[in-house]
Amino acid sequence: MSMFGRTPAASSGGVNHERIEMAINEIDMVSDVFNRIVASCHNKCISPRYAEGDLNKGESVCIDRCVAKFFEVNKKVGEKMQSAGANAQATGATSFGL
Amino acid sequence: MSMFGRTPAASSGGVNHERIEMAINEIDMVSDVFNRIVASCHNKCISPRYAEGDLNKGESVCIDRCVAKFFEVNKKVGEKMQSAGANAQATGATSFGL
Amino acid sequence: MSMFGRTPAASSGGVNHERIEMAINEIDMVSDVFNRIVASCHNKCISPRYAEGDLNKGESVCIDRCVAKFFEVNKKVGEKMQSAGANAQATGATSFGL
Amino acid sequence: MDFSQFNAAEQAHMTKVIEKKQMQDFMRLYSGLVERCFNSCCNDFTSKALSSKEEQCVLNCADKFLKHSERVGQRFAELNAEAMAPPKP
Amino acid sequence: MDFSQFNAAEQAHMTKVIEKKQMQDFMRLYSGLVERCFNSCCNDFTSKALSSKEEQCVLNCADKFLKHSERVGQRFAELNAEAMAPPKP
Amino acid sequence: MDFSQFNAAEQAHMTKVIEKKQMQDFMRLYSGLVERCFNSCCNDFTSKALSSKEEQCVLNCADKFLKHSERVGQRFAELNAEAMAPPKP
Repeated sequence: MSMFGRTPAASSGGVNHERIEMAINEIDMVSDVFNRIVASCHNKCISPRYAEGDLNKGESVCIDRCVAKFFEVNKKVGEKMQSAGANAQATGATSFGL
Repeated sequence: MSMFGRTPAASSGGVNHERIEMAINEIDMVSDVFNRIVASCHNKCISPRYAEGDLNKGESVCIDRCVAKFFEVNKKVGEKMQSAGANAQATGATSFGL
Repeated sequence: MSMFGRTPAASSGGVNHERIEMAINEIDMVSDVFNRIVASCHNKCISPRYAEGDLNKGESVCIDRCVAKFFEVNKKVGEKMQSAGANAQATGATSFGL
Repeated sequence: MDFSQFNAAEQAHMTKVIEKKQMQDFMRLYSGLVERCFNSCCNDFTSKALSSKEEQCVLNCADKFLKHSERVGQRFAELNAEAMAPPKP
Repeated sequence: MDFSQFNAAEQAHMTKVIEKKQMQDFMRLYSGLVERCFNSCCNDFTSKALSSKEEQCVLNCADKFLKHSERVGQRFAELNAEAMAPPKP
Repeated sequence: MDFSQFNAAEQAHMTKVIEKKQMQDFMRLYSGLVERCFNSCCNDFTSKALSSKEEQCVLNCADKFLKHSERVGQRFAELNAEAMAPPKP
């Protein structure tokens, strides 16, 4: 919101712009991470021959483990950056298990 | 437009925000698809040796067919998603042959 | 700013929207280029085995040269496009050595 | 995410933001799917028409990609809920 | 796209939006071109200066990329117009 | 970039814009780092747990990526300053 000035209508309507902006940042981040997992786990688990349209058993199990492992990596990296003090400003990123 | 509140100036100016927003979505989508075609057809058709700056005959013909084929794929995928009912919400995407 | 209409608050506050918008464009472009250099030079210089967390001597020297070379390429391409008259509209892009 | 501490005006605002974002995400998913399936399935540019083999590949690819995304979404939601839950004693 | 049903204020608004978008697209095209040509042409980091061979490669690459984009744009516009046209009987 | 000709209101506005952008850049750096290190280090999906070898690879990868970005940032700032400086006689 800060990017576009505060409109009289909005501020008299009782909207806390800081809070809205943090929520939007959070949604953007979760959505960005989700899209990266979809792409990474597709590369890791799905054979590009496309002989059939269903996920086979091996692909399905691979996807489940892949998503779990991505979360693990995300957590390890988050801990590392926290200990490095690098994410002092990342306080808005509360939801993705960080 | 909904994202930034409605400014008094704009609404008294007679701008229909819904309509504007749908038009912007449409432009964004067409531009996104165009950029993906440029990248995909470059990968398919242009040799990365760069011995000369002009498109040779083979590259030119390849580009024409590549763009046409990308449109075909786009259409097939669109039909599939429509029949799957997956794109109930994609009603704004009217222009790219969907 | 033009994208969201001019709010009375902002224009009475004495903010020149054109100037702000050009500055934002400039920041976006510099940041886009920086991110591309980070990715390209990582691909060129960093071995993906990750046997240790420090940059070794060879990697460090490679990074320095890689960034310099990317700037050179940017400059050559900029000159080419300028002479081709293709960037008549790119007048906002004043800072990245263009 | 928890918007329960938001007031009515803020919740209405967020609903609009989320709807807009979902629309954009759907469009990006769609064009990303087209690009991926095109790149995997189309390698013959001696003709501009899709061969029946290419078409079958594209349909399977799209099918599989949607099922893949859906499964990732399920696991993602579960793991995200777990990560947000208060730590167990 | 057809903006003919837009009123004057809306058309003026869209013109600004489109100008802004064109500017952003041009900048992204430009930096994408630099990245692509750098990645294809520069593989020797024993020196920070561009060799004459690398420079020629970059110039050809940029040239070819612009011609490629232009040709894609022409085909794209034709096919898009076709897809928008009312179906033939 | 030089904002010295901006008035106070404009400078305040730009400060907010830049803060917002830095936050977004940090988040994109972070998730890009996770994706890159996951892709380089994790290739065994017979288990959902990170092996100790994978974990060490991820930690080294993150470490190295941050040092890489920092070094690129230093060189970038120097070369950008040079490019902006008035040409030498």
